[in-house]
Amino acid sequence: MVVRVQVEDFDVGGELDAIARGNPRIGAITSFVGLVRDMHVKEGYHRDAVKALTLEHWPGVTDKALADIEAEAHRRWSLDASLIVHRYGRLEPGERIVLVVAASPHRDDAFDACRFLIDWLKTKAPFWKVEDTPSGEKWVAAHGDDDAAAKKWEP
Amino acid sequence: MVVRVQVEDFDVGGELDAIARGNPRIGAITSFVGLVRDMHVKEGYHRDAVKALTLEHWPGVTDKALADIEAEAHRRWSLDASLIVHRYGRLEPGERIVLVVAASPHRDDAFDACRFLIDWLKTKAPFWKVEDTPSGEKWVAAHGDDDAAAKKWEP
Amino acid sequence: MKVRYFAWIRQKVGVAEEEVSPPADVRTIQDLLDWLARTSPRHAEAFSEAKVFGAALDQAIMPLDTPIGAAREVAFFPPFTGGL
Amino acid sequence: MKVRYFAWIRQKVGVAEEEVSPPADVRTIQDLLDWLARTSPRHAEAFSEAKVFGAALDQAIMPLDTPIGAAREVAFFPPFTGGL
Repeated sequence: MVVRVQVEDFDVGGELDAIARGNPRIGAITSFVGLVRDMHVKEGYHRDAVKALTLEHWPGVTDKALADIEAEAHRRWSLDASLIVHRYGRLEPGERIVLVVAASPHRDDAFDACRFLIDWLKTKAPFWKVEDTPSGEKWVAAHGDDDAAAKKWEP
Repeated sequence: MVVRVQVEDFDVGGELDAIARGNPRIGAITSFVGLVRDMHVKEGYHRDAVKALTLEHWPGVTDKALADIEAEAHRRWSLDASLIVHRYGRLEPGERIVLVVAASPHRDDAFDACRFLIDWLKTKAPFWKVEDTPSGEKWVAAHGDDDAAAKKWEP
Repeated sequence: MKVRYFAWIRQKVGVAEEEVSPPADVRTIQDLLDWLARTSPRHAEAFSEAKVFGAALDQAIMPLDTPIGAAREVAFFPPFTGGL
Repeated sequence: MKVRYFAWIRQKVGVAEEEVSPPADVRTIQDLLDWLARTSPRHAEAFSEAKVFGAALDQAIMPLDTPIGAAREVAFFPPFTGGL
């Protein structure tokens, strides 16, 4: 169980290697990488070109929120290891924003836990995004889709 | 859409970088890495230590089977890129066996497609595994679980 | 009592945090929000948005009808939008 | 006609492939399998396992009741066990 909130980019291959090293119980590693897109498409009609986005977070609180989400994943699934790395600051299209990894003896646990981690992270960790678009700064609104995705994991 | 069947190990980070490079539509990359475990647990009671396993495949046919599975994933989900790399030959505990990657604008497609790829691969691509155990060579039997996992994607 | 603002709420109010001394009849987080909205036109505009705010007392997220009690810090923020 | 064997079927039969000339009444893949089982004790043992075999005609997977027709290669294999 590791959580990091940082400005710097991360090394996906290195993180995945490290997570399984020395634990031959692990048979399945599922990972998710979120990238900055060059386009914001809302509801299928509203499109904004995105020059960059800036992620703000709540230092001190974010780490605890992510650790709580990770602990919940370990309660729900049989996991040998997990990792959340989330960047903040200014990011351009193509840059990595977030890495979520779940490792388990079997793939069902790894897949479910990985998806749970990113779904809950989006609605339960204090990050906010503002997009730099040709028509100025635009704060990203929360998506109903994300709430629905998070809700599907409610007991 | 890329498929590779090879003896050599693969570089997960490099593959994930390559898959998104130059395509700023991609917002979500889901990947799955399968590793050799040091223990074979069947039905929760039968356990064998595994010193190594050897993967056999059907040259010529395997590539086509994997490409068909990938094409089916692209028909079902909105994917910008996908990758299957599967090793064969002798592999020891902790070694990587398989990498499956799906990249999409949104995470739902990437997650579903990635899981579909590994589920179908297990039952529809001509690979066979034999384990080197303290009590001799043991061919791995197909799991009912894997059939069930593959079936859940049937139309 | 310290009040903190995040994201576009901070931008509209114009400061990241401020010390305030609300009157005794400000009991809940919602009371504080209503009272803050009357302290300046910027506050009024920031809090006029028809969005659902989140709030936290001493860094623990709480519903708006929660009594502030002895909390030393109240935070206001828009819904979270992390991830990809 | 060429017959190919994979995995433990190959180990039990003892060869990876062989040329065979079955009689005319061998029409389907299942017929061929039954006929092969009678060609040697090794074949008999390989094909006695109560497992479900897969088979392919000219590298296309087919049910066992498929007529062999003009296929030049028939393959027999145990269920696939790739992935992790």
